[in-house]
Amino acid sequence: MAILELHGVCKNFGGLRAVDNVSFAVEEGEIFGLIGPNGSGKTTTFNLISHVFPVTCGKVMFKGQDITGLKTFQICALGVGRTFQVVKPLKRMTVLDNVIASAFLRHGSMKQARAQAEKWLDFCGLTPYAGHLARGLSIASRKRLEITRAMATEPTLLLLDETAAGLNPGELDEAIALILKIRKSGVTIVIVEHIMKVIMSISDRIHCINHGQTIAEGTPQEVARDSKVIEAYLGHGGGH
Amino acid sequence: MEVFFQTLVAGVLKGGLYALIGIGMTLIMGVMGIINLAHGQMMMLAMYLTYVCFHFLGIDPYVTLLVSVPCLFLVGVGVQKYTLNPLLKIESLLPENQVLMTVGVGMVLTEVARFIFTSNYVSVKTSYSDATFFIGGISFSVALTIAFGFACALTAGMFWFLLKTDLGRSIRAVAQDAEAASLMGVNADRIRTITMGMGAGLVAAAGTLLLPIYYLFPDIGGPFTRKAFVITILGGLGSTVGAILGGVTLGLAEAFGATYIGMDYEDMMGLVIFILVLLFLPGGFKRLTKV
Amino acid sequence: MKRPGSVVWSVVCCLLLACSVSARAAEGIKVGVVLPLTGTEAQFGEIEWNSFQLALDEINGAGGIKGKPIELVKEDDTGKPDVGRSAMEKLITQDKVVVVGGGYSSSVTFAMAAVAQQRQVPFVVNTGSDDKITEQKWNYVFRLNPPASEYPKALNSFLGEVVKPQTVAILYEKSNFGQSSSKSFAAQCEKMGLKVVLKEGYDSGAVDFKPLLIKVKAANPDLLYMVSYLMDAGLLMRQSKELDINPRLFVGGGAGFTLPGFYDNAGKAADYVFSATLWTETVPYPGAKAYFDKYQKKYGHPTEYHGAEAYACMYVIADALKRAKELTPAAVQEALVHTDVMTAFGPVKFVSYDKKTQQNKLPTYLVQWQGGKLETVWPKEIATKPAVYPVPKWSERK
Amino acid sequence: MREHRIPLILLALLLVLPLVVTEPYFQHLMILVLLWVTIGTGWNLLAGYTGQVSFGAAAFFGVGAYTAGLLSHHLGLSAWWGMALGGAVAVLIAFPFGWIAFPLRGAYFALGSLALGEVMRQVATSWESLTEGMVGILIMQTFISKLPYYYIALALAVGSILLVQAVTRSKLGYYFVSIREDQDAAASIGINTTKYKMISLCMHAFLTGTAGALYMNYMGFIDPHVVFSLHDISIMAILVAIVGGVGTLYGPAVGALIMVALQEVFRSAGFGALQALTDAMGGGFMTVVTKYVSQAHVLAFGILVVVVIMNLPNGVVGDWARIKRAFRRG
Repeated sequence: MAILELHGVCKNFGGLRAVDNVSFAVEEGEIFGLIGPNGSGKTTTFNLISHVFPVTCGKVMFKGQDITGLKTFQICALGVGRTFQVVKPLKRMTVLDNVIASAFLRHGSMKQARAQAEKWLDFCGLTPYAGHLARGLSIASRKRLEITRAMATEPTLLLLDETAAGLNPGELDEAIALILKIRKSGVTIVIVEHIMKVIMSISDRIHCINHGQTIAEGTPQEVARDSKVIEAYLGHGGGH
Repeated sequence: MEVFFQTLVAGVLKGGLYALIGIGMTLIMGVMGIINLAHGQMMMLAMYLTYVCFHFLGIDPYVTLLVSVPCLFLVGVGVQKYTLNPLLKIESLLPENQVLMTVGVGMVLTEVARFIFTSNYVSVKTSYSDATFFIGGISFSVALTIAFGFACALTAGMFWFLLKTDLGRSIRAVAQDAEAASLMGVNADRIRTITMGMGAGLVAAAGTLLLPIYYLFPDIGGPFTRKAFVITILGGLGSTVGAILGGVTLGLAEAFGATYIGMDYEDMMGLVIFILVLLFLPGGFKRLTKV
Repeated sequence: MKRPGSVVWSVVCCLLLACSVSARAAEGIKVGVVLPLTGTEAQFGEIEWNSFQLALDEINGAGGIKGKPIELVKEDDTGKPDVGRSAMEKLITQDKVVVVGGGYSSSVTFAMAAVAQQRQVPFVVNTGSDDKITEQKWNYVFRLNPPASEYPKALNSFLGEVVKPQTVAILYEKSNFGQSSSKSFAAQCEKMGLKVVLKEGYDSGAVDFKPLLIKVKAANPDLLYMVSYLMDAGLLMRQSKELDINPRLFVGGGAGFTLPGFYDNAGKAADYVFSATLWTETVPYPGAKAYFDKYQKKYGHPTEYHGAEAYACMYVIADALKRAKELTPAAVQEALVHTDVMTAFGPVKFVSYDKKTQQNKLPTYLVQWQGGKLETVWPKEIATKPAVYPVPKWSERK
Repeated sequence: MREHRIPLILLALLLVLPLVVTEPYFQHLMILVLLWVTIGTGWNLLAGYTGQVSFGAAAFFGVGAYTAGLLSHHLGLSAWWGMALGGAVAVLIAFPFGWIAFPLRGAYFALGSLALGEVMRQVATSWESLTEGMVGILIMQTFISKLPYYYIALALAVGSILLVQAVTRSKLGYYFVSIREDQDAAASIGINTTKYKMISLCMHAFLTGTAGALYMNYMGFIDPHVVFSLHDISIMAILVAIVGGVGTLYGPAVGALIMVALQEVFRSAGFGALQALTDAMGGGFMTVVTKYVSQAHVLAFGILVVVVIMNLPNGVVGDWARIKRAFRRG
């Protein structure tokens, strides 16, 4: 059964149609890649799923339940975790406190929440930074903190928004390892990524959009061969 | 019917003056993202300047515009440069530190005025202070009509300035996204300083135009700060055309409220409208005009 | 960063100086005065403080009390009740004053009176006019000025005997004084069988009174009664003229209408306006005119009834100190109870009537602006000029 | 226990203080300080911890004060009932307000709260049949001695600090701070931001309203301009927290002490000293100086505000390390 389904979702900003009739279904347990050139509407699609803003038309289903009208926090409570492309750490809190705040969603008492948070820090390899203020972290650690925080809400579906952007090759490998580890723990992942190497290597299936519209879907190999995808990424032959 | 038209005229004329007070505030709000709680106090300062020019030098208030507007421009520049801009560089928990700073500045301005001029009421009586003319039995105050004219002219000027000049474009750029504007080579600090100066200059004009029909004492700033703030919200933060609409709306609401509900509720009308706007039109008239 | 250090030092220096004052000036008789010297009411506080000093100089110049000079300890209540309370507590416990005078706004005065009563130090109120202040059975609180409800007494008799109007419109500013005195005036109108056709409050500082005045014009009352401060008063009259509103008489309910600034501001529109007042320099009390002239000479601007109240307050206190068996608050209270003295503000005697205790009972006056001068026109016995009535219509004035 | 040692010692000191300092003048000032500790702490919870800066403390303060006053004025109940109900009524006002203002982002909450205070003031002024308008409400104080007021104020102040401490160490506190730091991030980890902002606002309103009720009981007189004052209540509440340290537990307490003390020093000692100088030098020039300086204490206060915001953006407690450094160097 599909864990997440988008049915003809669209979004208008003023007169501009940022997402136009996008539909896809994510199967439980897979890593589902969402790609497209800059400004093609990937992040907007994410924001529509977690209801950062409302959809103009269409609907979003999670585990067979219509979540289109729900608020962000309700969607999170149902089990959809997410990270932000522009990381949003709770700057003046420690790394541990960031994760504790998030663990409170499933664990009411301070003691449990703390224990959970420590567990997730360990899981994501952030334990050495537990006492640091979030604003003092390096970019790689901040990205990792985003993931840790999302994981602490114990999601069944995780939306990762450009987790690998801005990382050096070493950090990139660590990030890939972490994503695979998360999948292994039983969490379904939808990932938006710019770096082809990452997305091609870890995705089970890929959905490609351009100008807010679906242009291809399939396995990484299929998508990589798709002429429309190639055209979208390379442009019309660079004629200027 | 005469009552209705007299109220309408009174409301619109007063609204013009309010608009002039509001434009400065909305400009500051748009660029800095803060409410300037020293706005009325700056107006008070301009009024004292006008008073001094009239009382000691015999200069007509309309001529004093040439003095009070530049002077207050400098005051605004000074306030921004030496108190608000430095705050932007200090990291603190709450961005509202700047608003509080304007409160402090307002206090200082009021007390300095009290220091120099004492708390006594003063007024400027000119030949046109009491003058009225009648159109179809409706009385128009000459001074308010002139003020209304100035308000329209200054607003039109502002509008042209923001749309057509380089400086105006820079101001709009900073208002939209200060960070992006700085990346494009706009000196955001300088723009902020100029904007604060312009805001102060505009409210100075309002004060100078108001003085012939009003009076003055050091605490006069507070109520006008509040009015400016209501106008700004009504018009939509940062919208000059909105400020005009907001000012006239406030003037009309006060006048009609006073006539048909009771003068008791004159001040409350503005606040009621404020809440209605908050409820049904968050973003103010800017949402309707898109300017 | 040496700044914090220097701030601390200057504060310490100030404190030391303040202490040295209290130590040094032990010979004088200490009397506290609490007035609003900053804030919106400061201009009246200033007039009152000047008048206190004027009286003080005269009293000390004449040898003081029992050979000792009186020393005034000034406190600023800033127009806020909690600050007034702090000031009162300080005067009583730090400065150890034997009696306190002053009290401008009703709210501050009330808060201070409660402290005076609790600490058993007599407090001679000279301006705070809320009726309730002397309705608490507080034996340490005395009031020199009439309560707000009695301000229009003279007006009532004038209306009853001379004008006999049918309808009244009342405009008042929404302040303690405005709301309470308009309410009691409306009640008195009812008693006299007058119809109140319009009664409306406004927030002081309005830019434009036309909406309100249009309604007055439509109601066409015989009498327009206004309780306003200085600048609102001027604007109301100017706009009445503009709108050609012609009641049979305009009456101000004290406050702004008797001040010289009113005429400056309203100009010719001020002519023929009546006003209730507590005092003018023409009242037939010894020293009234002399006080007015002395004040004018010393401070360069004219005084008004608030000043006279303060001036008289100083004399009442001096009188009580003279008669007190010893210089303790209790003895001064005892002496104040038996006060029977003539002042520039009128005879002072603290009596009980209705619900009030230790309240001075004074006649009030009706004055009228005539050709730029404020003339006393009622009661007839002390009138300086006969009342001009009915008031000429705007169109008939030159 | 170590972290509790200093607060406990301080508390013990505060408990015996009025028995040692028997001057009612100082007791009065201490009561004011404690009142401001409560108000400042309440504001700090909403603004310092939850990031929702309010210019409307006066609305809740006044509503609390009027609740106490009106119960006594109209129903003849003891105004002490106001202590129990004032906070609750303030919450009733806070609720619809939060419901309107919180869904809006940006400056609207701050602006709306400013308007709320003004609306409440206007209502209290115009609704004469209920509130007596500007004539104000007057009740008799229950106690002549200041001690009962002192201990009630102390209990309230300590209670408010304990409340904030408890909150900051619980889920609530984590949620509040998360909202302050980033509302989108907070929502993304499952926090119902509107609900928790509302809870924070209600706590703020409750503490402020209760303080207002105590003010009514203690001062015995209120009118709309006193208790709904933008400058004297709403802004003072902010200054207390800012000077002491926003987002710190003890900041508002330190701020309250500093602000009340400074205000009184500026107001009284400053010109007490100058008056003496005038007397010593025999008038003339000094009379003029005294006249001006007596008007300048509010000016000095204003300048102080400006200086503090410039130099101690995180307040005395927040910037304590910086202050210590500065003194060592100086």
